[in-house]
Amino acid sequence: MYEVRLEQFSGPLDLLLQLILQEELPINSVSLARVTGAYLEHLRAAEVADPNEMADFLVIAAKLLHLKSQTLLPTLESLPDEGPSLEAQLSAYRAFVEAGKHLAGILSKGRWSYPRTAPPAVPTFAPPKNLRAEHLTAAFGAILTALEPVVRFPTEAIRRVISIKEKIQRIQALVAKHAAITFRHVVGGRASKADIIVSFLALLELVKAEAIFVAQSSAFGELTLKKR
Amino acid sequence: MKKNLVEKIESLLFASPHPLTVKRLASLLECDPDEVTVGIRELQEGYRARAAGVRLNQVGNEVEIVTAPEHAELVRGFVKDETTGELTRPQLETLSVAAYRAPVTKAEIEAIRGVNCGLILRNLMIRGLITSEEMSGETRYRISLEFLRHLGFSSPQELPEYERFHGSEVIEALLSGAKGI
Amino acid sequence: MKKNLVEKIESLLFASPHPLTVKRLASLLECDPDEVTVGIRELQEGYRARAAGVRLNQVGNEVEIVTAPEHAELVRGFVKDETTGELTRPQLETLSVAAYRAPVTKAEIEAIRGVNCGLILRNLMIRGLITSEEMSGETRYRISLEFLRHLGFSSPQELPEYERFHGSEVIEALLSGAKGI
Repeated sequence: MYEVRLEQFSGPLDLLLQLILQEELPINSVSLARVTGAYLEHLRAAEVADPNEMADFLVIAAKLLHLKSQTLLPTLESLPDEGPSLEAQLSAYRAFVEAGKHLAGILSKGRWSYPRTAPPAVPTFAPPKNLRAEHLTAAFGAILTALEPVVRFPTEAIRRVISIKEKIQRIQALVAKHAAITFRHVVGGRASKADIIVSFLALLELVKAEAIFVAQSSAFGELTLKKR
Repeated sequence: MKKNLVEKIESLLFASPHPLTVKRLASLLECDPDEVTVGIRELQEGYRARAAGVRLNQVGNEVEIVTAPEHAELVRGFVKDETTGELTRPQLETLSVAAYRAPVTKAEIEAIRGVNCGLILRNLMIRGLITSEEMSGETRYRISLEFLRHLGFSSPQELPEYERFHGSEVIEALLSGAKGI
Repeated sequence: MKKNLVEKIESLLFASPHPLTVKRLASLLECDPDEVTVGIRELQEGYRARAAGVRLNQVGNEVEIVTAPEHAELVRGFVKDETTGELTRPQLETLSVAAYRAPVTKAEIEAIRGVNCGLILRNLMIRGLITSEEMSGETRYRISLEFLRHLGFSSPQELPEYERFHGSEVIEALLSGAKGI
């Protein structure tokens, strides 16, 4: 489990798919809930070289945790704007992994077509009639404008990752301060889906580290967190 | 149809050092794009029927004449060898989505792959394996004619199980909610 | 006759940038020159019979595929359009990079534009709008002096916004951190 490199997976769905295939499970919500722990384990052990990549893995972690949290907290409603289910996403992904393998197989056969090779041409000066210097200036200016987001691309992803880490720290501090606290209190009254998921991520991590202890008074009751 | 349209299309495609769009052909031939499309189909059928040494390939609106893939080894021996270069798994996944789901948006590719695909799409564009076009305000991607040549098909529709992947219900369900990541 | 010989001849002649001799064809096809001659005759007849957009020309021992003389005017118009007409957007962009970032490699132009530029560079070269030179083992492109003069300048530095564009931080950041996927 040590020295996991996320780069060896082509993405979070690839990691998830491999975990499910390893256990020879079908793609459904029960299987997904079952491999959630293993998925998070990979994430925790992973070296994070690229924040973009980590953000993608965390998005899927959030979906997994939401799925799992629905089995623990049945009162937790499915939130609007849910988007495609993880199950549907993984099935579609698997289909295209297969298609990609087909493509690789076809490419390896070397059944290529070739275009006509143009004969060497002798350059003759033929300027376009209406082109002026300002057209060149405008074209280059447009290229620069289009490049800005490409160059600044990583910033947004870094911000996403940092915010998740900050929230985890905040929850850890909250639990440390109070002897006992409810999950509802941790996530706050007007929690967004992301907040709930991030809180749950922190919760699992703390339980795993045996730093806290979770009690549930009844089958659908509130979760109470206590310091060990 | 205009007189000799099929033969004229053949002349132009043969003379052009690069692929031509249906629109450009229509403007050169001073006719309707639909007529060009019919002419292209006829030329394509003709090549196929006589198992010609050449094929007419089409991706989206772009067409080109190329050598038949059956004779790849023979031709490879004497033209400047071009290669696809090594393709990583993420690249193959992205290419397969672009091949089967074209014309496809970045958001759709990302919904299927679960990762941000900005850099990988850029890289595939630079390598000339995919192309993009603006369609009603959105950028949409397809595999390029160059990549199609390496596959040895005349159009993406000839890919194995095209119907299954192109119109798959699983994928439709997924994409109806796709907003990218 | 060897299987598919006619089609193989067609593939080879189509892909070749110059005429091929019967002898060369025979050696590529590993068969007898007489067989090649028969195959050439058959291909020629086929083109003529269906009044194809192309013809097979033989001068002495050299053969090549050319566009049909009936469509000469059409093809001439197309070639003229290609070589003297207005620039397409991708061509204009590529030319602007060659103007402001000279001397620039193909890989750099492609990284800056985010698109493959092979065919475009060739077209701009043929029109004499850019020139290339070998610099420490790399081919580098710049806007041609002739075209600069045509625009009314004597050096690229005189182009509007030259200082700002040439040393653009965005491009420096892109090219220094250029990492592929």
